[in-house]
Amino acid sequence: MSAAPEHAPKMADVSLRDRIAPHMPVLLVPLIAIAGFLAIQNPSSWLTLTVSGLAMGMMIFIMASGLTLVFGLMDVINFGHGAFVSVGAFVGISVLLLLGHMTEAPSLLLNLTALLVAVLGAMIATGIMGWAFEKVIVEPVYGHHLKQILVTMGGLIVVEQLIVVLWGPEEIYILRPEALKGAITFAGAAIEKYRLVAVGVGLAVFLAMRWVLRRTKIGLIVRAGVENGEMVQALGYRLRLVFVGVFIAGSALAGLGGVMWGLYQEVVTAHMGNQAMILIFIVVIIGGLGSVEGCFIGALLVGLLQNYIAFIEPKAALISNIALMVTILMWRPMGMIPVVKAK
Amino acid sequence: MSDPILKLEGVYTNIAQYHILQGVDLQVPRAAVTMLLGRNGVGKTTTLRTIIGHWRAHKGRILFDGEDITKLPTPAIARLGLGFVPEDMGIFADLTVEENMVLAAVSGPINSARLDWIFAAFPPLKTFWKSEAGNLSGGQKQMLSIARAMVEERKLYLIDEPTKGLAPAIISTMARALKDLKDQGASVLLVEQNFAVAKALGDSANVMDDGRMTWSGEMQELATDAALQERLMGLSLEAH
Amino acid sequence: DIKIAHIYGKTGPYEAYAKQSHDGLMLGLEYATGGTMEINGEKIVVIEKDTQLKPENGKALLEEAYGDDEVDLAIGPVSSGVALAMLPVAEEYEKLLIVEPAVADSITGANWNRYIFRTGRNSSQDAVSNAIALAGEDTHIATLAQDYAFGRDGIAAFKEALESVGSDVAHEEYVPTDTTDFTAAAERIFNAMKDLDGKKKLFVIWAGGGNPMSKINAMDPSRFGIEMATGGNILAAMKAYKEFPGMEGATYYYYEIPQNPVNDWLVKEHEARFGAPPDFFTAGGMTAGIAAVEAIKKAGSTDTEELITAMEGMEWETPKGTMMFRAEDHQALQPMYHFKIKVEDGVEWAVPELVRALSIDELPIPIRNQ
Amino acid sequence: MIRTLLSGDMPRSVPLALILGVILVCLALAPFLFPGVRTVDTAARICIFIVLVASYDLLLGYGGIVSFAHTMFFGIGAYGVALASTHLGRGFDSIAIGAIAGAGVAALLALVIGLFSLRVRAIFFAMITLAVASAVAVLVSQLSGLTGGEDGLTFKTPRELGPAFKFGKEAFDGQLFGVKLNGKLLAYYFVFIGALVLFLGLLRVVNSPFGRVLQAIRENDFRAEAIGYKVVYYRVAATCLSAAAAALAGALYAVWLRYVGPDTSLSMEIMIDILLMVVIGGMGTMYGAVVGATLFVLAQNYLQNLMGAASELTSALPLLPDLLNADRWLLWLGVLFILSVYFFPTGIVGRLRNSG
Amino acid sequence: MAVDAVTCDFHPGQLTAIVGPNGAGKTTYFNLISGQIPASAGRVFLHDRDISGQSVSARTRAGIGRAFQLTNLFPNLSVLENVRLVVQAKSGRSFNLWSMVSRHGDLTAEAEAILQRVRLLEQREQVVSELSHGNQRKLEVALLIALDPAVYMFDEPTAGMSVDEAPVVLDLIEELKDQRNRTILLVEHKMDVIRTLADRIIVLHNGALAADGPPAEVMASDVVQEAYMGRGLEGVLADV
Ligand SMILES: Nc1ncnc2c1ncn2[C@@H]1O[C@H](COP(=O)(O)OP(=O)(O)OP(=O)(O)O)[C@@H](O)[C@H]1O
Ligand SMILES: Nc1ncnc2c1ncn2[C@@H]1O[C@H](COP(=O)(O)OP(=O)(O)OP(=O)(O)O)[C@@H](O)[C@H]1O
Ligand SMILES: [Mg+2]
Ligand SMILES: [Mg+2]
Repeated sequence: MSAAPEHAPKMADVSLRDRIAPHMPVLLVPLIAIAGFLAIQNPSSWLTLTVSGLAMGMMIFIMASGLTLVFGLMDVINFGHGAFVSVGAFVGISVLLLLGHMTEAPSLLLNLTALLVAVLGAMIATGIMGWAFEKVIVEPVYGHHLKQILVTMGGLIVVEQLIVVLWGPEEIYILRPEALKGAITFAGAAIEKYRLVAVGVGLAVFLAMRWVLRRTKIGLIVRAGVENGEMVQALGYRLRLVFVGVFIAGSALAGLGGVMWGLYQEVVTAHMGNQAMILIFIVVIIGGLGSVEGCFIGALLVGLLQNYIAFIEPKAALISNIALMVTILMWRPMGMIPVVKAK
Repeated sequence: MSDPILKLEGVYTNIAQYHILQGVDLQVPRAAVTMLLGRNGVGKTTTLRTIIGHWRAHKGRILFDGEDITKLPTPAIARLGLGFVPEDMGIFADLTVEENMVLAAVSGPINSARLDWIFAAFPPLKTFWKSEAGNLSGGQKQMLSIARAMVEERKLYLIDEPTKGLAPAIISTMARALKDLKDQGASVLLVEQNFAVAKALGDSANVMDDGRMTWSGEMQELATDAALQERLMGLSLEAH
Repeated sequence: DIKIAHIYGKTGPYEAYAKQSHDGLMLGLEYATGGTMEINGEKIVVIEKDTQLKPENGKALLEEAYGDDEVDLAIGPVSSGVALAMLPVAEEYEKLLIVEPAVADSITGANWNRYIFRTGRNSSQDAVSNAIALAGEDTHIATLAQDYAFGRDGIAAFKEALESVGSDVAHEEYVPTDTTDFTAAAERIFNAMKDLDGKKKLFVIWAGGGNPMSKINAMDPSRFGIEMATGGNILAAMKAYKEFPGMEGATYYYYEIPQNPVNDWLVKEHEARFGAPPDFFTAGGMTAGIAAVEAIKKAGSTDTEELITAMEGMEWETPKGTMMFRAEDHQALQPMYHFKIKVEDGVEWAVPELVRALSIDELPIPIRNQ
Repeated sequence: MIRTLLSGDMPRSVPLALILGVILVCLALAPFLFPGVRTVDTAARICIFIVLVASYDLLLGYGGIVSFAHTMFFGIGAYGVALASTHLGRGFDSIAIGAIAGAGVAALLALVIGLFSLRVRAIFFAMITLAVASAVAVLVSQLSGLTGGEDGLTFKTPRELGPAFKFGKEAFDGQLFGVKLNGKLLAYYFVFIGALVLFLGLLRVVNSPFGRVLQAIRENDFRAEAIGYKVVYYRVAATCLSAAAAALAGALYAVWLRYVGPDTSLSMEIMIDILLMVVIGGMGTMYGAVVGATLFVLAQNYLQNLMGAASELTSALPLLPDLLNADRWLLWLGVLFILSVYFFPTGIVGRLRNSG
Repeated sequence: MAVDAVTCDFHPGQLTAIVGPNGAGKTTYFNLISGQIPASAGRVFLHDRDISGQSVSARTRAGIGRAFQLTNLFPNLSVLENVRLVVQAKSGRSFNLWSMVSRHGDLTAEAEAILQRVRLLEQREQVVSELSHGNQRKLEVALLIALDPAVYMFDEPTAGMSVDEAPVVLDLIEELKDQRNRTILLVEHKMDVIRTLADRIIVLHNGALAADGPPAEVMASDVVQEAYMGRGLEGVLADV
């Protein structure tokens, strides 16, 4: 007599399809790139579109990563996420304006240093704000999705208005640091330098998040805490603290995304974060709420597809994201790499 | 009896509007296995959960090693040296066995001697060390759950029905591991429905009914008195 | 008292424009009344109302202004959408609405009624002046605009104007209003233009954020000999023009360009009071304020019919020089300025240097309200 | 009689009954009690938003479905009337055709969205509706040939509903209690009666057997399935119904404004307003829609004035006047938003009923 | 895999008790029959009709009704409304959008009659979440009775009920049994209950059918003694 029935997967029965299935989301990116190549037929255009699409995906990923982190790990829908993006952009851009002498100098090193300072400033500001947001706005509504939606929307309005009070109603225009202007051209394709920076930052964020979530105990605690918070506490971990930390991290990531996005747009407004929210939601949904990998792949897909469609048929670009979302949800109703268990 | 490691004094616990515990008194002596018995739904699990802080006692006191832990948050209680094996095992299914164990070793890397001892007690854990805990069989999950509690030395183990759904052979392994723990000087508070196991392991016994402690004494006494068992726990089955 | 309602979107994305517009209006009233804020001994009272940029509010507020507050005339709003919703109210109440600074052609076009005057420029004036500034021998022009009425109308007017000066559009590109990534559009434009000979220009009409100019510029259009071109903008947005020294286009207003007493007064007073030079919408607001005062003075009353009679064909002095309400569609005809961008040290924004003023006579603005 | 009109769903609280009574009387006699263009306009908006919010309450409060596409349906109704009036000429028949067609299209669209996405997780549904609604808003602005794009459509309603139409000259000398008898007055009563009928209709629906099933599903869809209800069908039906009701509210709005545009009827801002009205009023009560919409529309219209006054009073203090600046009214609305979720978790109606 | 290849016929007029240790698969077995979990293999027949592919609600309408082990009601609706909803589900009037609920007095009357039977009539206006645990359990049973299915499935109906409340429910089950045309499945841990009510016992263990037969026979069998009641462990544990 055995104990509970043994779980013994029988490999022989697993078809090729089943074996590919877990990797399908990852494969989608090259598949779409190949499809794009066949449809576009102009190698230099394709190269430009592909690289810039990937870079755009990276920027979206940076903005979305915080949301997916917070939702995936803590089951909190933060409709105010966009406000953090805006605040990040404003703080970062203000810092950059202060460091004008560094950004206007044609030295890559100085420019990047200034950017780094701006990013740090923005992340610290949004991190602190995230902490306050969590304490004041989110804490009382853990576990109530509807209330979370309402309260964080209220928070969004308040923060946007406070930005206007602090920075004034005008849009703030900013130029990119000198060394990040312009493009690198090769093989007939022009790749904006700034996008290469975005790719670097995006990859770094992605790898860092993966590393933290997989290799450190924090990652374990958070992953375990989502599954069974009580047990994690019973092991002696202050889950609440870790969760606040996650919220702060998510907010700081939004701040980082805000700086990157603001510099990409070269103009910041109080509404800019909220305007990016739809795109962020789409990415987070198709990724499978809560999955960093899914979010990453989703962002790349959105970036690529948007560019290809806009090139091939500009009219259809409008609905390309929605169509992508619908298709992916029909294929996998929980998103590509679902993390949070069905509710 | 020396001073108990854990002491509950008139603990009342409500879950939502239900009054579950209604004045529980309990003493857990050091370096011994204390049984907590009773029919289904009398509040055994609730008692353990109240001790570890998952439910809050709204009246009464809980003393651990002389310290009042009634109002402490769960992590703080756990860090005082309590190992908890919940009724549902609390396995982190998405994590590997190794990750489950690493997480349980709160204060640092796993002590390898202790790990060897655990492997010796529960060989399957070694076999499945790198596989996802969710894929383990029920018995193996139960082993993992207890192994997690044992991975570091704790002063007191709270173990909720470790043998449910286990095959007899595994039950005896489990029982031996618990006995090892006791021999190492740890204290154990054990909830057990299986009276045979209770008889074999327990030093003292406490029987609950309706959220109250109805009987406390030596296990020996309860084990030999069928009428008492019948009265306290409705174990009419045994007499059948 | 003479009551004037200023109805505009004080809160919302155009908040900055709104403030300029109101400051300008008040300066205009002050200037035109010689600082007394009185016309023929009657005090001017300005009632402000915030549409929050919502057309339905604009409508209700205008009704309130005419019906409950019994204002003599109303001025506003910033957004064309709000303006279009407000137009029929003026007709219903048979009172004047001076549109400033909403630009849609249809305000003095298809949706016009005889109670509507506009002191602001319309899209055609922008388009025609830009066409004149850009067109030239052997010049190929591609356009990029947002895919909605404002963008399409603007390009249509631009195209019409180009044709009238004997040129045409090589490629039209429209992208969704909220586009942030212009790579695809730029590639399409580059592919369409790279094999053409002669001068190549890409003319951009864009409203709101997501400015495509520098994003496309970052893709190095000069590889294909393509130059960027666009119209003038508010000072804050002109910062981004620093990337385009030598770029040409046409603008509505830049405080250093017009040379006349009104503008001198405006620049001086504005710098004194607000510590910054006046901008697009300040000049616009002032124009509307002066127009209102001059019209009442000329009509000698605030009776609507008399005002209309007085204003049709009226000429008056503004920061941009003399303007005239065209009798047919009540559009203020006004000069525009062909500029060339110069980057000056110590100036936060790029400076549009005057190439040549395009006078009223040089700008054939079609009448579209027939 | 009253019981039947209210479908047996009595206010169950004296203060609530009083409040509702006052609102009803004020709205019914608005043109006479508060003569003035602005006030009547406010009253008409309150009527329309009551219906709109009530229809959303059917979805959210009774069905437990979070949707962000409600303004989309509202807009479809409004555009229905606008397009019909533009292309078929002014007239009551155009209004009827536009309203019915709008409601039909809205219901159909709701059916499609519902069948596709009510099977996925609730939160997905919320986000999907958000995306769809924003796409539709962009679509409307792009199809400017048909919809007038960003600028919207201005159109004419029947002459009888316009201010130029005067009546009762002989009998009352064109005036009644000092109020001019003109088409504007008729338009107001058109809206008022339309809203009243729609609201009572919605009240009936939530108190029908169907409404009870919806409540059951909201409470526990798992168990509802287990006692034999096909949950998806009911959810989809509720979505369609609520969409159609929202479209009719939109039609009333179009009639009142004689204008439609994306900002007026499709914007995300209105969606947030609706959410707030439902929450402030009290979800799942229908009467909450009445209280919430009334309070909110009043605040929206008059909060700015109040704040302007407050700002002047505090002008000596630092920062405060900035925060109280009338232009910052959105800030305080946001604060109100947050506070109301905390302090009125069951809404005003829930509060009144519990204390009563 | 929680339930493995269990084949059984259940007949009208017969009360079958299903026993087995915690986690044996009893609830899962119920879930398979009522459709909450689709079976990965195997079929479910009702009156010789294959209902395996049908949804939960379709199976309910076909005549399979169940009460849940964990109370599963409509917490913010009144007691009467809970039962009325079930009666309404059967009446086929649920897509009626236009008549007032109060016009369906027959449904209300029927619901009240059922509440009378489970002695909950006095609480009919109370909101369920304010009901005591025992009364909620009764309501759980009331819902099933209101459904009046061909197959009744009770999952530990008396769990959490006090000694004086339980008989109400047990009497009701007895009553149903006496109607002789209802098939009743009962999961229950209390052996005395099973002994008085059951016509037949099946024992599940680790998801497999361990025994099946008349009560006396099954309870005496070795497999039950060993697997369920823990007899025979003594030998194993002797050396501990
Ligand atoms: N989350 C909860 N909400 C409401 N009541 C609960 C909850 N958890 C447990 N109860 C009730 O509390 C009582 C005691 O439960 P507890 O789990 O402590 O019993 P137990 O003695 O451990 O029983 P078992 O032997 O079945 O594990 C039971 O009646 C149970 O129904
Ligand atoms: N959704 C699920 N996923 C994985 N395993 C499950 C799931 N549901 C149940 N199980 C497992 O299936 C086994 C049988 O569970 P089931 O609930 O049927 O037991 P039971 O006999 O009803 O026990 P109890 O007496 O405690 O009610 C258990 O080991 C349980 O952990
Ligand atoms: Mg227990
Ligand atoms: Mg069970």
